[in-house]
Amino acid sequence: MGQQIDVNHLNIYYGSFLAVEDVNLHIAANKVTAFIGPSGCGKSTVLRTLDRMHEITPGAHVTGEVLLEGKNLYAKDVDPVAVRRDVGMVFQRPNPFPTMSIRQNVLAGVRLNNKKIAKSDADDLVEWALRGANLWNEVKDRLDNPGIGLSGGQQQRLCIARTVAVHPQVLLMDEPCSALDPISTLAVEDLIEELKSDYTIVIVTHNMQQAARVADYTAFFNLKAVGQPGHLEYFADTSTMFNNPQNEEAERYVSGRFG
Amino acid sequence: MGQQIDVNHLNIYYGSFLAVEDVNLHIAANKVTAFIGPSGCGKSTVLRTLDRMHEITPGAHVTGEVLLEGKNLYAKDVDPVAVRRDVGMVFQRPNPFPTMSIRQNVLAGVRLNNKKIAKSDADDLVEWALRGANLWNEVKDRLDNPGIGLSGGQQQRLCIARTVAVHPQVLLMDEPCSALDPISTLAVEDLIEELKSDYTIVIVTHNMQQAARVADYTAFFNLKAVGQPGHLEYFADTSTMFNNPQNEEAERYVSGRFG
Amino acid sequence: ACGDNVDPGHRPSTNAASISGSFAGAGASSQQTAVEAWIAGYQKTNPDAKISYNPSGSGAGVVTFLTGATVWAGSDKPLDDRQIEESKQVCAGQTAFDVPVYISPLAIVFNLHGVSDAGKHINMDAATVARIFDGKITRWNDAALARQNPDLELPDLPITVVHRSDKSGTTLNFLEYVKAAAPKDWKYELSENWPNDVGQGAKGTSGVISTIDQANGTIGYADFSQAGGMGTVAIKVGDGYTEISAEAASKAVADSALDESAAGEHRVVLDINHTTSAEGAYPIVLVSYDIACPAYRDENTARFAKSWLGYVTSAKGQDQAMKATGSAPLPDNIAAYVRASVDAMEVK
Amino acid sequence: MDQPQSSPKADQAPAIDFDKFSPTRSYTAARKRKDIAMRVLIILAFVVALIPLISVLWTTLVHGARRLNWDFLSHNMTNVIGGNQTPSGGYGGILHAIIGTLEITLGAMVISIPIGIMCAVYLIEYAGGSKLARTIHLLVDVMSGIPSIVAGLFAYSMFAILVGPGTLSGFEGSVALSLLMIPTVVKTTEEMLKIVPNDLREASLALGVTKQRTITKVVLRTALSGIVSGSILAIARVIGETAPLLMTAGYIVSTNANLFSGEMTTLPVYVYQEYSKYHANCPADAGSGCVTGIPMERAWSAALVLIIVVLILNLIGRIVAKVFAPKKK
Amino acid sequence: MTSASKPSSTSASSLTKPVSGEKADRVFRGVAYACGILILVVLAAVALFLLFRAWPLIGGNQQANNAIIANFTGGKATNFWSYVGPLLFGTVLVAALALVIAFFVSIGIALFISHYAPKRLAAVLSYIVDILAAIPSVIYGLWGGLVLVPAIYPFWNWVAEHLGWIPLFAGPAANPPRTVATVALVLAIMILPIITSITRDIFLQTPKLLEEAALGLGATKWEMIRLSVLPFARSGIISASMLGLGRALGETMAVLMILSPGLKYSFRLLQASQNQTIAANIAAQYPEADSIGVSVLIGTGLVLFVITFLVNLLARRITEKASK
Ligand SMILES: Nc1ncnc2c1ncn2[C@@H]1O[C@H](COP(=O)(O)OP(=O)(O)OP(=O)(O)O)[C@@H](O)[C@H]1O
Ligand SMILES: Nc1ncnc2c1ncn2[C@@H]1O[C@H](COP(=O)(O)OP(=O)(O)OP(=O)(O)O)[C@@H](O)[C@H]1O
Ligand SMILES: [Mg+2]
Ligand SMILES: [Mg+2]
Ligand SMILES: O=P([O-])([O-])[O-]
Repeated sequence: MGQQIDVNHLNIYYGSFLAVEDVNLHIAANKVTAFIGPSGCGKSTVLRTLDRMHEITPGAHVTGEVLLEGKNLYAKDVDPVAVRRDVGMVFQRPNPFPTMSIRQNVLAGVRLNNKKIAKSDADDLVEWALRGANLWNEVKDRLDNPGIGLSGGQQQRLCIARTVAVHPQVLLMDEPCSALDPISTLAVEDLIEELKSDYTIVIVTHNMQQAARVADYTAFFNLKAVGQPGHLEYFADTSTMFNNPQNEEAERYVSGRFG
Repeated sequence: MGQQIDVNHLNIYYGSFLAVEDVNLHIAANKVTAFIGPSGCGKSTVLRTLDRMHEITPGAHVTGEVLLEGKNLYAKDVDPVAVRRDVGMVFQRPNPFPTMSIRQNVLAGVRLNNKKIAKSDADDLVEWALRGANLWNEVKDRLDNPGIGLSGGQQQRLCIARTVAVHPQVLLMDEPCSALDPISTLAVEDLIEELKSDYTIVIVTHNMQQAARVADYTAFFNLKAVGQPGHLEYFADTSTMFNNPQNEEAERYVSGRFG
Repeated sequence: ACGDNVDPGHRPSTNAASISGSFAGAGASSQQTAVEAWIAGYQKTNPDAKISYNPSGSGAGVVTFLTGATVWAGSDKPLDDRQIEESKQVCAGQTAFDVPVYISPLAIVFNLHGVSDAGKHINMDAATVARIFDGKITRWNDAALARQNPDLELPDLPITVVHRSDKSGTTLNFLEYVKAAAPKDWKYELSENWPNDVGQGAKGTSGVISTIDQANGTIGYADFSQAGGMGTVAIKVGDGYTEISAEAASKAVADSALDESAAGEHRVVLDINHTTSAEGAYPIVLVSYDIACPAYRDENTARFAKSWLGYVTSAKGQDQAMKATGSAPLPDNIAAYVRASVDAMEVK
Repeated sequence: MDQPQSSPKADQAPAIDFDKFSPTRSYTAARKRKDIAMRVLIILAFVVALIPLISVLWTTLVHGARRLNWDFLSHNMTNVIGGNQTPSGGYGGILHAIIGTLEITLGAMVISIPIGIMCAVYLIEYAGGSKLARTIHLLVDVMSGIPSIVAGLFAYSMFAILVGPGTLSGFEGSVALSLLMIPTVVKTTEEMLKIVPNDLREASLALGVTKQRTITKVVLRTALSGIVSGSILAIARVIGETAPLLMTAGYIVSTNANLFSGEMTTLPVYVYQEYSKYHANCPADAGSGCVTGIPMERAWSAALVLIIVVLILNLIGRIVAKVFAPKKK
Repeated sequence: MTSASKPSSTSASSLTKPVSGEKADRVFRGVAYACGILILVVLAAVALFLLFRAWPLIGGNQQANNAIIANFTGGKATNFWSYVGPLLFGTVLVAALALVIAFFVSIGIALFISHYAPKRLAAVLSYIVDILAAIPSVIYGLWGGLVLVPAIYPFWNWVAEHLGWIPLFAGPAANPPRTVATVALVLAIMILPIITSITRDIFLQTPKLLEEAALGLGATKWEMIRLSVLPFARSGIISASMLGLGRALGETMAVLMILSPGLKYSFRLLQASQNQTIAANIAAQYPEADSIGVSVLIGTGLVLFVITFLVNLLARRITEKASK
């Protein structure tokens, strides 16, 4: 089961540059929340603070809180490695490990946590994760082939399988379909729909149709000008966001009048 | 005064790949001829055969004739270097020589060819060429500053000045404005309008409005499919091309229905 | 020339007979310091002669000499028959000759805390030397050593033998002594290469010295001029033990004969008497030769060669070398032979 | 998170007990320890590598500074007898070695920089990706791995065969060094030519400039700073070579300014020769001015000069690369 | 259109008139081509000149040759191959050991620079590594022979006492330790910068995406490096190591000034007079070699040339394959 996330007064910095300002946001468990907004407004940046990936950029840091089921991810005693195990992430461009087979890719994260896994357990897990990622039927005969031999869409689903195999509570996806063709995009969108019964999902997308299709809630980020910090402009459930937004900027954005 | 060009049965190859097939084309002296067409159809390729720049790509060659005032550029006894002195070229991205000042850039064609030129003659030439390129007033106080210190639009006009300074008969321009902002584009378009009294101009453009604005004649290139050779689909004076084309593909293209 | 170390006040006057030109020699590195001293001395009277010496090694020196690229060669080893034959090409039809110019005592140096650093010598007879260098005596408190050195407190410490790793005239001369004086304890053939696998090898005399410097319990052999402040072995000669010194070495050489088997004109090849019992003689010596032609094609070269060798073997020259390196001057009896050979050099 | 997990498609997929895969607390701790251990090891690797560097530099500085003075720099080794002082109050010096080093290195530069640059020009500007070019490129790489002693043997053999046996001269040393230098020059020039935008070549050609002038006046001119800095680094590399010069340029105590005739001493060879002397003799009657350990002191001082020269060359190379690089937009 | 009048055009153009500079163009092209070819010629010349000089020994009367070798080596070897054999063995042993030592340290430093150190520090460190590379080998020889040798004896002695049961470390440790172990250490320091700078560049090129993939799965930093960085850099690491190996194979002065040589097929790293390398042997024996002795040495140099040629060729091949 997924977990909920509460973001309180989050300011996000790259060095001394305040990239995103004062975000307050509730991400509901077992729902899909989409982040939309013009380029540079900080969607990816906010997403990456939710599993502390933000920190790996030198100089990057945050102030404020991100609570996962009430527990602050940024508390002193929290290990970012543990956070990333609970909060999985899928990236814009598929990134399977190039030297690993499909099977090894799926097991990569699990192997980190536990060296001794029985072969049969591993087999089960691989099947489960690949089925979960809607990829099993396409690859079951060639699990030992290299992961990068797959098509882009398959690779992206393989990355999703790899992520779900470590059994996170939350799945973060940063424009997971932007490098994919329409058919692969559809496959991934279907998958998101199915995954949300088990995970809390946050997805960044440039494609408003996609947000409208897959998200339960939508957060609209904006920025006043280039060089200014981005901020959360408007948050609503998806149908309100696209049909009847109570925010002028959001309305202009979703109707395609800017951005 | 500009010279006219006749292209007869020109086939253009990259190695063994036939990139453009059987082009027959008359380019009128002291007029602006625009090349339009979908990406990859061979506009740039054809343009580059007109001053034998095509040949510098290893393996590239042509069959057929290109006649400059009746003299075949591809005749055995013609030196491509001489051709390029008669037929100048301006490129898509402005490319002033980074080690040279504005003044040196303008004189590059003369100086690089080891021609001795008196200082006063050189001054005259620089002023003449920069005025010709509508740049004189903007740079006359800083002729010794580096050429790459200028803005994109200024750089492009500097490149034009550099080209006209060698007194070519024909000016070829490959999408000269595609890297420029609208205001710089306008400046260059104005310049083309003025230059055509002295030169024959051929311009490749993606921007149909631009072709309509500046060209007297327009050649529409097309290709049947990717990997197939491009060809000249339709040639007409510009008003015909955009208002009443006698070719179905051209009509679809200029009306924005494909490409 | 530029940067030369000359006394600006004392510009020597050039006499009419002085030699001018550039002359090169090459060969034994053992002679290097002596040659530098000779060059300095020679140039006092012949300031226009520019002389260089490349201490490239005896072998290379002879090779270069035989190509005609150098006027003379320094060598720790006399010429062999083949080389004598070959020399006709560069010696205007005659054969080259060798004369001893540099006689230096070879020290057996050691580093033993409590002995060498206290400035004390250690006594050894030839058999002990041979057995140490053959790895038969391996500890400093060996009975043979203790017996000969009742006054020393010898530690129970392994002996590390240090020998030359490169081909070397020093090795050859040292082994000549060992083989002659302790034939029963030294079975190896004479060679410029160290014959056994005992201990450590080091490149050049400097390598030997620095290796010995670096560890307690080491012993090796080196040209006396390089022995610096290190401990040296006193060698049993007759009934006593002789400490190393130039005079002692000179005595041993004076007690030696010429090697009559050396074929060729004007050659002065020494057959050192390593088993001398002359009192106060030190029998381990390195004899280094100069190799030159009795006649040269070029007159200026010939004049130089004759005057150079004359100077080098003169009492003045030998004294100069002794000051610079601690070498032993040529004993009078030998010097007479040498002078005869030099006098016979032709100057067209 | 502990309950057995049903899959999204429970009907087909195996049921997974995630407890089996979840990390034990001790394992998590072990991973953390390993992470820290590796971090420590990696930092340690660095510190360990620093020790010899500091030791080398420090030793050279301490030992070398003692005799490094103007007298040392302005005299050669003529008339230096044993450990005695020279008339100028010094103990000889390295003037001849500095001159030798400069001339021999200059000779190597004159040979290898034009050849190296022209070879790179051929590879990048003319040959395209032809098979010959690829072969040459590969061989250039391979050539950069030739041991310096082999380069020395080569020059020695070549001169012995072509000029005559026993020939030693500064120029012979230059030839040996060029063998080591050419590949470096070719490679850096190649890199520099590659990053000259093709636009510039086309711009120049389109002005009706011949290819030769395009290359010399536009392409090489634009790449100049990179080529200069690469060449300086190449010089820095060969200026410290010893072994090939021992057998080609020989050794001499006086100043020989003629690169083409007579032996020449270079700084590294000087260091080695002084090291080979180790001790100098001081006769009993020598005054307190006689120093037994002078050869080693000279060796260290010359080594210090050599290091300073090499470091300065490196620094200049870098500065040239940085400062004179064509400004990017 | 313009207020400045058009300066008179030089002349009416004619396409067939010879273009100025055409000849220079051809000459330049020819020179460039010649310089390219020169590389081939030079490499061939190296092999040929060496072969020519070594030929009296390799070809010619076998019996006479063996006598020469026996004479030259003082009876330690009886024919050319029994002379080169141990030298080659020593060369490879010393270089391989140096590589083993340098390998891990280099990778550590490279990782430190690329993934651990702050940016500023990393830049400084990179520079320091380059300084290490620039120090001439004769200075390493001085330092190794005079400073390191006496200083490191206690360590080798400790190794011999505690790890002596491993044949490699069989005691007693030579004192002074002018041994293969010490030489390998110095060579390791000398090849360290080569390996470091190449691997560092490759580590820095690791796609961010791959690193984030690992971190996103909950990998620690080290696990990220193992999962993403090292596999990505594998071929680069291999070829960098080969280059380092090539360098170590040919190093002369440091070996010459430190090692107590021997002509054995021996793995006793801590004992003196066991092995010798080809390069150092040439430098050591060259001065006392007569012309036939020089031929012997040039023969060994030829063997060294071939070995380093092959190692470098292999390294480049690996790089080339990886970059495809
Ligand atoms: N590594 C970084 N270092 C410094 N600033 C950064 C970095 N990454 C992003 N930024 C800045 O942070 C702000 C937000 O960037 P971010 O990538 O989060 O925007 P985004 O909404 O995801 O844009 P896009 O839709 O283009 O992906 C921008 O101003 C960007 O320039
Ligand atoms: N250097 C080259 N080598 C091989 N093929 C080339 C090369 N340059 C262009 N082509 C091929 O020639 C064909 C025509 O390309 P060209 O660049 O002339 O098209 P274009 O009409 O100018 O396109 P665009 O509008 O994108 O500039 C294409 O199929 C292209 O792939
Ligand atoms: Mg983003
Ligand atoms: Mg184009
Ligand atoms: O002078 P050596 O032959 O002993 O080097």
